[in-house]
Formats: sequence, C-alpha cells, structure tokens
Amino acid sequence: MAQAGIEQTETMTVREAIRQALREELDRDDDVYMMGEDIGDMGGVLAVTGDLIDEFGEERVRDTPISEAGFVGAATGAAATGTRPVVEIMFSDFMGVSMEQTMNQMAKMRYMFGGKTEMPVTIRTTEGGGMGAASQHSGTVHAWIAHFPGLKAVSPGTAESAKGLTKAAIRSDDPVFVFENKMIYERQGEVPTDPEFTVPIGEAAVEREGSDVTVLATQRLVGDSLDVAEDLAGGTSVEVIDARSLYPLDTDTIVESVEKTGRLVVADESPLSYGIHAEVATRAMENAFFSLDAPIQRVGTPDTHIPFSPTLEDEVLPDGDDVREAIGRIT
Amino acid sequence: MAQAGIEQTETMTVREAIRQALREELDRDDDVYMMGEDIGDMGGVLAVTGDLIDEFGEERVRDTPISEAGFVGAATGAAATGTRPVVEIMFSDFMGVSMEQTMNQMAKMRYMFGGKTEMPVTIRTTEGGGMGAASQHSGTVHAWIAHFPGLKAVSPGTAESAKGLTKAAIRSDDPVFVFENKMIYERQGEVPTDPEFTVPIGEAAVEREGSDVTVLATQRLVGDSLDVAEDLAGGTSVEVIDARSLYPLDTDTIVESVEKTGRLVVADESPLSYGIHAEVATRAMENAFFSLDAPIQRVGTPDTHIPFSPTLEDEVLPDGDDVREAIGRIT
Amino acid sequence: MSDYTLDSAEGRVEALRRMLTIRSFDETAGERFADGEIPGFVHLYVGEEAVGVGTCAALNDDDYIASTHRGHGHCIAKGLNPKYMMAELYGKADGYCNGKGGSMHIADVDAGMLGANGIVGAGPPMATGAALSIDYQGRDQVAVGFLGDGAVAQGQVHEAVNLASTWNLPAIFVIENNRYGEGTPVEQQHNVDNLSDTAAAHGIPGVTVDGMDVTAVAEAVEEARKRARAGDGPTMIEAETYRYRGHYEGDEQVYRDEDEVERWREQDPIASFKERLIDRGELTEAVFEEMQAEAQATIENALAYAKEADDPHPSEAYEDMFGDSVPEIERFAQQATARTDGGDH
Amino acid sequence: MSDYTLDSAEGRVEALRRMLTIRSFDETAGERFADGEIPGFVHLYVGEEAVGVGTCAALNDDDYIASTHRGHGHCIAKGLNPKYMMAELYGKADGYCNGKGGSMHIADVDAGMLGANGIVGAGPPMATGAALSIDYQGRDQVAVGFLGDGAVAQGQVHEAVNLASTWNLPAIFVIENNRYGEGTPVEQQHNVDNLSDTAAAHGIPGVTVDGMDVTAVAEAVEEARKRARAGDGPTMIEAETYRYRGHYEGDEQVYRDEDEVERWREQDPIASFKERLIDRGELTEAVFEEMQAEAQATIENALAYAKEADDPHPSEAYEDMFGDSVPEIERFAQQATARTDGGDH
Ligand SMILES: Cc1ncc(C[n+]2csc(CCOP(=O)(O)OP(=O)(O)O)c2C)c(N)n1
Ligand SMILES: Cc1ncc(C[n+]2csc(CCOP(=O)(O)OP(=O)(O)O)c2C)c(N)n1
Ligand SMILES: [Mg+2]
Ligand SMILES: [Mg+2]
Repeated sequence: MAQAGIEQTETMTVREAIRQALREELDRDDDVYMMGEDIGDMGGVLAVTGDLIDEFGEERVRDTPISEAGFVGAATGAAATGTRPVVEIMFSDFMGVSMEQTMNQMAKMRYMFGGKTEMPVTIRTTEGGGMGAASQHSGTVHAWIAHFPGLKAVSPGTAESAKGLTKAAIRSDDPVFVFENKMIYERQGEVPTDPEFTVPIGEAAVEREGSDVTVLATQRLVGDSLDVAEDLAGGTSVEVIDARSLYPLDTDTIVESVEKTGRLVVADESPLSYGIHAEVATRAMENAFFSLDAPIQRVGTPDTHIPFSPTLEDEVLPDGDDVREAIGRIT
Repeated sequence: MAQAGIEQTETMTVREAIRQALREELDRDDDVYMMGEDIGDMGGVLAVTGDLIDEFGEERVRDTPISEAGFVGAATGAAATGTRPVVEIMFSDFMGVSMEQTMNQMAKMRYMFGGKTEMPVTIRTTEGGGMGAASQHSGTVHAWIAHFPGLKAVSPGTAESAKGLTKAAIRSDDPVFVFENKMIYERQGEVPTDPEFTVPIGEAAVEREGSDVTVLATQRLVGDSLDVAEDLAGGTSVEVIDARSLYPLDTDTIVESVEKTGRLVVADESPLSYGIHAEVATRAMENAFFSLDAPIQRVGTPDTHIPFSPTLEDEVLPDGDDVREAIGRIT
Repeated sequence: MSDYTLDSAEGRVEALRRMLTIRSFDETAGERFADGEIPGFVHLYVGEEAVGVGTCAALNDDDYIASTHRGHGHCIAKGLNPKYMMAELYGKADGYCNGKGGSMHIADVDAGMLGANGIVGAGPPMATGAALSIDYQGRDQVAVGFLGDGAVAQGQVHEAVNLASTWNLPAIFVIENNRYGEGTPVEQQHNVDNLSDTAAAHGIPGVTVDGMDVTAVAEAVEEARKRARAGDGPTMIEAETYRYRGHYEGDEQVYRDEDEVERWREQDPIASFKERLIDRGELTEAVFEEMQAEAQATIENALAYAKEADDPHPSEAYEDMFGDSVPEIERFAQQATARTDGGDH
Repeated sequence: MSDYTLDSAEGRVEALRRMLTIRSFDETAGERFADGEIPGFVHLYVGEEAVGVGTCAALNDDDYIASTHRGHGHCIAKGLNPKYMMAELYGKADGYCNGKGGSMHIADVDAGMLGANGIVGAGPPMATGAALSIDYQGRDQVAVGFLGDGAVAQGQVHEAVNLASTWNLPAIFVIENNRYGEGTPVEQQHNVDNLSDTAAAHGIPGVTVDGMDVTAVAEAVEEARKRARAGDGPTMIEAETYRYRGHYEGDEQVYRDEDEVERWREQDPIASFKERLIDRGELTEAVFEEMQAEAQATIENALAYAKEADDPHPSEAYEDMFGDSVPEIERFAQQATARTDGGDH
C-alpha cells in the first residue's frame, strides 16, 4: 500500500484527523462499526468521536456498558465471525481489564487455529501524562502490546500519521492497537484528503532530515523533538524520525539514519526500563554497530508512575528539554 | 541482606527448593498465607505446593474459585491491611485476567498514596514452553512485569536462587513476582539449609566464570548455558550469569563481566522484540560502550506464540544450541 | 437445522451415534495419552456427552459454538471430523489447526466451531461477539458459549452475559456443571443453589436441566434458540452433569472417591438414552452394538490416520502470526527454510 | 462505633453536619476547578451525601471502606480532614497523598479509608481483601466496598463478591445507583430491575434502599454489618440516588435535561433530613443555619490552607515507588536533588 494521494492536503488537528479517518472508514465499509464507553452522544471523553453518532447511528457507534473485558472479548469474537469492530478503550490504563481477551484470544486465535481465522479488530486508546490526571489515567503502556506476539501497535506523532495509521489499522485483517497521546489532540498538521490515503503499518517517517544526530521519537515527543531540532538548527543538525509503527518496527529507516549520523537518541514516554527505547537501541546496535560513534541515549519516564501534582508530573515526564540534553550529551 | 548461612547445603530440585521456601516462611510468620487454584489437596497443578496444606491447614493454604481478578485484587487489599498473601497464578498466561488489579492497584497504591501503605504481596507463577501445552499455557510474559513501574520481578535459574528469591519475595514489603520456569522444576542443585538464607532481590549471580564471552541467562537457559559453557571449555571460556532479578536489574554485575569479556549473549525465553534481551543489551552498551568488541547477541523466542506440535515448539523455543550458535557468531 | 434433531427417530439415533463417537474418541485419546503418544494436556468429556450433543442437536448447522478446554465433545457434536481432530491431538500438519493448537484449541470457524479454549471463561465473550456479528449483519443464527461450573466465577463471563443481555443479542450460555473445577468442588467455588441463578444478575432467564439427559438439554436449547431468534435476548442454561475421568489425563483424583463416580455412572447419558430408544422401539440392542462398533471403527481409522499423517515442517512455526508477514519473524522463517533445504540441523 | 450513629439525636445532627461539610467541600472544589486552580479530573458527590454518610454512620471507626473515583463524600463521612483533602486536590506536599494522588486517589489507610480509585469497579476486590485480612487475623471489623451503577458491569466486581461470599468474609458492597455511568443511563448498561439483583448470582442478600434517606442507608448497612460480624457473610446494598452535577466537572450533560435534575433535587438528602430533625425537635432552623455556616467556614479554612501549602519538591517524584530504593530510580532522584541544590533548572 503506497502513500497515495498525498498531493492534496488540509490543515487539521490530530483529533480531527482521527475523526476523519473513522468517518471515511465507516463510510467505505458497512462491516466497520465502533464501540466504547460514551463514544456516542457524549462524543468520547476526549471528544475524538464527536458527532459521528449523528451521521452513523447507534448501531455503528455503540455505547457499551463499563466492561472492557466484555466488549474487547466480544470484538474479538465479532472479528472472527465477519465484522470489523473498532474499539475505543478510554484510557490505556484500563487495558488491564481486557488483557486476557487481548493476549490469549485476539493475539493468539489466528496462530492457534493454524491461520483459519482473520482478526480485523482495531483498538484505539489514549496514553500519556500532562493533564494532571494522576497515575491511573496517564500511563503509557504501549511497550506491552509491542512486545506481545500477534498484535500490531502504532503510535502516531502527527496529524497525517494519525489519520493514515487509523485507516490502515481499520483496513488491516490483524489486530492493531492505535495509541493516541492525549496531549497532541490539538496539534495541527497537513493531512492528505484523498480517502484512499493510508500510512502503511511498519514504516517510520523521517519528519526532518539532519546529519549530526538522529532522534527517533514517538507521539508527543515527535513534535517536541522537531521544535528542538529547529532551535538547534545552525549548531547541530538533527534528524527527527517518527517511529509511527512500534510493531512491526521499521529497522531499516532507523539504521539508515544512524549510519548517516552515527548518533541516536530514542525519545518515548514509556517507562525507561524494558521500554521502547531499549528495542530501538538494540536494533540500531545490531545493524549499525560499527557506525555508532557514541552511546545511544534514552529519553523516557524514569520508571515511576505519573504523579498528580504538576510539579511532580513535570519532573518525571520526558519533554523537549530532555531531548535537548540527550543530544547535548553526545554531540 | 547478605547471603547468610550458605555453608550448609542440601541437594534438591527447584520444586523442592520452592516448597521449602514456602514452608519456612509459613513457619516463620503467621501473617503469611497462600492462595491459588488447587494448591491445597491437589498440591498444585505442577505439584509445587504439594502437601503444605496438611501442615498448615486450609486457612493458610487456600484454594480459590477460578477468579484471578478476584483473588489477586483481594490479595492486594489484604496486603494493604496487614497480612502477607502469597498468590499462585497457575500459568502466567492467566495473568491477563488479573492485570487490572496488578497494574492499577498493586503496583500503584504505595506511590499514589504518597507512601502511606506497604504492599507485601508475592505472586508466584509458571512460565515457558516445552511440554506441548500450546499457546495459552506456555507463554513467558515476565517482560511485562519487569517493565511496569512499581513491581519487582525475579526469575530463578537454579534451585538455590529459587529458594532464596522466593523467601526474599515473601519477606519484601513490595509486590514481587516470582517467575518459575516449569521445565526446570526437576533440575537439581545445592541449596543452603539455614532458614535465614535469602537471595537479595536485585543481585545477579555469576554461576560460572569465564573470560571470552558473557552469557546473561534466565530460568531454563541458565542451566542450558552452563552445559554449553562446559562443552566449550578449553576452546572458548564462557562466563555464565543468572540474572535472577529482572527488576531491579543488576547492571553492575553485567557491566563488570562485559568489561572483562567484551562480548555478550543474552538468553531469555521471552519474545525477542521488546523483551528482556534489549534492556540488558542497552544497559551493557550504556555502561560498557567502549569495552564491547562485537554486537550483542539475543537468544529468545522469535516473536511467535508457542505452538503445540513438538516439531514446531522445538523450532521456536530457544535452547542450548541457540546459545552455542550465538557464542559462535561473536567468538 | 442441524443434521439431527431430537424430534425424529432418525435424529435421536444420530444423537446417540454422536455420543458414542465422542466417548470412543475420548477413551481412545485417554489411552493414547497414557501411552505417551499425545503431548500436552488432554481434558476428556466422558460422561458429559449429552450436554454437547443435546445443545448442537438444537442448533442449525451455521450457528456458532464457542467451546472450552474440554472441547472434543463439542467438536463432534457440531459435526467436526474425528480424523482431523485426532491428527490435531497428534500435532500433525493436517490437523484442524495444522498442529499448532492441539486438544485445547481445536477450531473450525467455517463449521461454526469457534475453538476450544484454554482459558476458563473465555467462551462467553466469544459467543457474545459472534452474536454481535449475527445481529449487526441481520443473519438468522445464534451463538452458544459453553462454560464450566468453575468458569462461572470468571468476571469475563459476567461481562459477556451482561453485554449480550443489554444489547439483546442472540446468544445462549450453556453451563456444564460437572461438580468440579479441577479438584475443587462447586460448593467451594460458589455459594448458590443453582448456577443458573447467575442469570438473575443479568436479567435473563436461567434454567437448570438434567445434563445426563440429551433431550432435556436439547429442549432447553431449542427454547433458548427460539427466544434469541425472536429478538428476546440470551438465555442461561445450566446442565447438571459429571465427568467420569480426572480433570485432565493423569489427574490422581484425590478429591473424590470411586463411589461418587459410580453413582453418576448409573445415570449414564448413553446407556439411559439407549434404553429409552429401545423402549420406544426406535432401536434394538443389535443395532446399538453395531453403532458402537461403527463408532469405534471411526475412531480407529481416525487414529491410524493421525499416526501416519505428516508432521508440520519446522518453518510453519513462523506462519499464521499475521495476515501478512513482518520482518521480525520473516528472517527466522527464512532461516528455517534454508536449514531444511540445506538438510542440516 | 463511629463518631456518630443514627440512633441518638447527637448522632443524627452530626450526620447532617457531615452531609453539609461534604456539600460545601464539593461545591467549593467545583468552583475552584472551574477557575482552573485544581488540575486533572474532579468527580463530585453533590446529591449523594446520604449514601456515604449513612454507610459510615453504621460503621465502627476502625472498619474499612474502599471508595470510588467519586470519593470526597466517603472521605468526609469516614472522618478525614478536609484540610488535607483540599491540599491533595491542590497537589500540595501535605495533602493526604503528598500531592501524588489528587482527587481520584485520596487515601488514609490508618483511618480505614483504602483510597478513592480511578478504576471503575476496583473497590470491591479491595474490600474483599481487607475482609480477608480481618477474617484471617480474627479482628472485629468489616470492610465496605463502594461502587457505582456502571461498575456493576465490571467482572472484577463479580469475582470479588463471589470470593467474599464463598469465603464468608465480613464484607459489605454498597452500590451507589445514581442512574448514570458518565453519560450512559443505567438502563443501557444493565437489563435488571434492581442492581441488587446481582446479589442472587453470588448467594448473598441484596437490598435496594432509598439513597436519598440517610437513615434508610444506615439501617441497611447496620444490618449488613451485624450479619457480617455474625459470620453470615457479605450483603449487597443498592442505594438509589442521584448526582446533581455533571459526571465530572466540565461535563456538558447532553444526556439529561434540567427537569430531571430538578425532580431529584426535591428529594434532597440534606433538606429532607433537616426537615425530619426539625419535626422531631432535634434541630432548629437557626441551629441548622449555624451548622451550614460552620461547614462553609471549615471548607474555606481548608481552602486557604491548601492554597498556601507548599508544593512538593520535584525530587519527591522519585520517592514511594518501593519500600527500598532501586538503582533505576535512584539516579534520577539524585539528579533532581542535585539540580535544586545547585539552584538550576
Ligand atoms: C483463567 C484460567 N484460570 C485457570 C485455569 C486452569 N484451569 C483449567 S481447567 C480448570 C477448571 C475448570 O473448571 P470448570 O469451569 O468447571 O470446567 P471443567 O474442567 O469442569 O469442565 C482450571 C482451573 C485456566 N485454564 N484459565
Ligand atoms: C475500568 C474503567 N473503565 C472506564 C473508566 C472511565 N470512567 C470513569 S467514571 C465512569 C462512570 C462510572 O459510572 P458509575 O460506576 O455509575 O459511577 P458514577 O460516576 O456514576 O459515580 C467511567 C466509565 C474507568 N475509570 N475505569
Ligand atoms: Mg467443572
Ligand atoms: Mg453512576
């Protein structure tokens, strides 16, 4: 699937881009429908689904009881029997409720059955700190899904990739988790308008070219890193890559960049130990061992939960300053 | 906590070592009790708890209904209110059922409450393929727990560490997951008999010294790696380290070894992408960047589930041969 | 309609035949397991045949069932072929799951069998999901979720039943109360008189039937099916039954005595149904013996087939993870192919 | 016994005072949130005061409660100090959680308050666990788990209730049925007449009481407490109530009209209880007004305290993850300390 129709674009927020993706896919395919808590008349707690219920009705934009195990399980059963559910889990911290259905059913059915079923289910969920929502509503847990076999995981950093990845996820016959960072819903960008536009799952995007150091970032940290790159321009030339897809992970694009720059910073909001960073770093090392001129730097949450108080939350959340410091340590 | 009383030892299997640990801790502290499915009269599906019910009665060796969310949640509430539950989750694949209670309650309460509670709960569970138990009874999911903040994770590779870590876990005021690989229950080793013997959480053990290459292994692969080291002795001098504790991870011991050998193989049964391997590799690189003479090698499950058929299961499970090949690639 | 309904003599005889086939399959599987020929875990259905057969007799061919870890009986009741089932137990390439699933995961989605399931309580959400697809696409089907007495304690069961009830989906939940979850008696898992009391929490009818009586089960399911198709939502059926063998093969059964097993055997679902059919003049002892021999022959053929069938090629371990291939796995697949092409390893 | 029981006039007046304090606290918190002073999510209890107060009135001081995301009322009913509660809402260093928890996680384990909880349905397992500790150590206490109508759909609630029932633990489950889970009416989440019907699935008594009537709630809890202490196991109580404000502050409430809110306001738990106490000669209008003024003063003091209190030091973000320190976090703690010692950042 190539990036078709990127000629015409429109400026919109990440939130609008996701809603447009949902609208287009609901339009395109009658077998696609959505379910989640308060995604209907309430329009979603973070206002992503908005007025879709008015357009598509309550059979296709379904409010569920508060039972993530029940509706994620049901979505799995539904995906195995001919329909294509798109599920919203309000906060990714609630994924624990439905982890059994995710890990043992959704992720494993195709394989355990010797390929005798497809699993076209999409799970959209929100991640990240920054709004004072405290430890049970601010987590970044995508490493779990990226690690677990049988699941695909994407994590858009721009409005364009938010739209394109959401559409690709819905069209995929595999379970795809779309991790939406809640602090970038208002971030704007240029988004292709062609309804056939998708972003292939498994391809990273070089958002800014540079030659001194590579920053592989995800979600909110993509924008933050681009700002830093702009700031440093003239002094240090920073290449910024949006990972976009965590599993599969686009090793080639990362390696190519590191071969050019010789230096790598990995910036992702997940907790540092056993997080996204280590995998990216290890692949860089495995494939570009002799190109690396300095130790790879990790920018992430330092193995704490996200505390409530803004002072404390600021302290633990990775941001542009942390990316800048990491760059500084190796350039 | 030092390794007290390791002078006197007894030969026993990993299974016996764990049971002895449980017995000693039940004996030592009245607030300690166990719960899980069929751990009483049945003695545990993999026969670890054995006859403990005869000694301690059904109040202290409690059979539960089949409700991991209920009893892991209850254990969390109990640990916050003055008792010290030791929970068995029969197969780690079932941890999904209780993931909400694990991630949002057990792992977070102490922190969210500003330190105003302890969380002395131990979760024992079994991992790993090798018995034809297929995809829902063979997983190795410890990377999830090692990654998630607020939880400690240990993974014994020998009878000695199985006993010492189990006891340390029960004595800890933090939630500790003990990941028992089911294929090593019959493996024998020397085990200290002093009831005060424990293995400190967070310390790796050099099980065999060597100078050419370091193998950092976990669980079953510790024994397999020791066998390989023995085989290669004379040709290649292999240092074998049992990680023992996945979180916290003993960076110092790993780095010290890598500084000596310049080469590292990480062998762990978890799926390779975003698994244990990458974190170990990244720490080695961060702390011994200029000592590394070759790319770090990973030995693990190649991102599949564990299939049923022995032919297929053998294919995907990492073993001594894989460790040997990995060593061969860099020595 | 299914191949057999209990309102005709032929249907009843066919139901008896299926029960015999199940028993023969499972007794054979038990023996082969004991001899070390079948790897992993095997949970047998001997004694419980009337539940699976009674349920499937009342279903249409294209209705769905979502099974449990104790799934062989459901498979045969739903019309799956014992040959490919046995091949799966032997881990062979043309078992139902190409050897990837084994006893605990036999599935044939096209035949409406959504899989045995190694996770206790995982069937009901699956059935609710299938019922959702049915409802969403306006098809004339129902979906049945089987679960054990122990599984009733699983939260996902409640969530699934509540969802099906609230959304009024064409689902049916069949509890196979065989009195134990592994070694733990039902009384130590629940505090209710009947497990069908669970239905009250979700506002749907709950009935308890004699699970040793294939017609009693079929009648309850037939009514539930009508209800579901009439748009009146799900039903919960508890079938009281018993397993004669251990929880899994190899279970020492310290938790019960032989007497208890013997008392249940007196109500054997096959023997009692056979008597009834003979009483009604629909069967003779001679025909029964012939049927029994046929069932055994079917299973022996299946066994011979399974034993001779090919093992999967090691590289198949890397197939079926996703609809397309991902580089992370592809490189191992290539290595595996190269290894055997080169003949080594 | 608690500081106030509803069988004495003083106790009743104290219960009224607590309801007033809760209302004052929550209305103030709502205003301060609207003004952007309080970060995060705030879920207010206005209209539901009789449930928390009625429950805690029937408890002993050392009994446990496990709360919900809508926890302020439970805290005040259980005797927590509004000063430290408000300081917590402001993220201050000497809030109940040292600023780490905020509104959704206020806890005071020593006072028997096991925490507000941001996860719907997470309270009941916590209560079952506390009841397990009580039972195991033979203490003379009970544990109450609060949950909303929406939470009844959560599997973990069923698992917890079933465990408490099967093990006969001294637990009480109080459903606060305020008719909505966020914007979704209870009828779209469940298909039962009364949410207390859930009790039937677990073999325990289930009662539905008027949750706008503090004495009705207290009586039900008192009976449940007796039952629990007599060793007869848990009870499920559904209290029918209503929240006057949005689900959270900022909620546009598209899902209901002002009329509905007005109808419920006519049964206001504070106004109606006040009338009753006046009728019984236990209260005068003047005393009531004084109490109201006192409650407001208490909250204003709490607010002033919270505003002036110190922020936590950034390095505190690295404390309390574990009982001991781990190197992974320790190095960040040291950096944070060094940063402020050096005065930069
Ligand atoms: C979530 C989960 N917990 C535990 C198990 C282990 N286990 C397998 S079968 C079984 C007993 C199930 O009892 P029941 O539901 O009554 O079914 P039966 O075996 O009697 O048919 C248990 C505990 C499991 N497979 N899944
Ligand atoms: C497991 C989980 N799912 C979803 C949510 C989001 N959420 C927070 S409160 C709420 C509604 C809860 O309704 P109810 O239980 O009736 O309590 P109420 O808010 O009415 O007091 C929801 C859906 C959550 N916090 N936890
Ligand atoms: Mg059973
Ligand atoms: Mg509510």
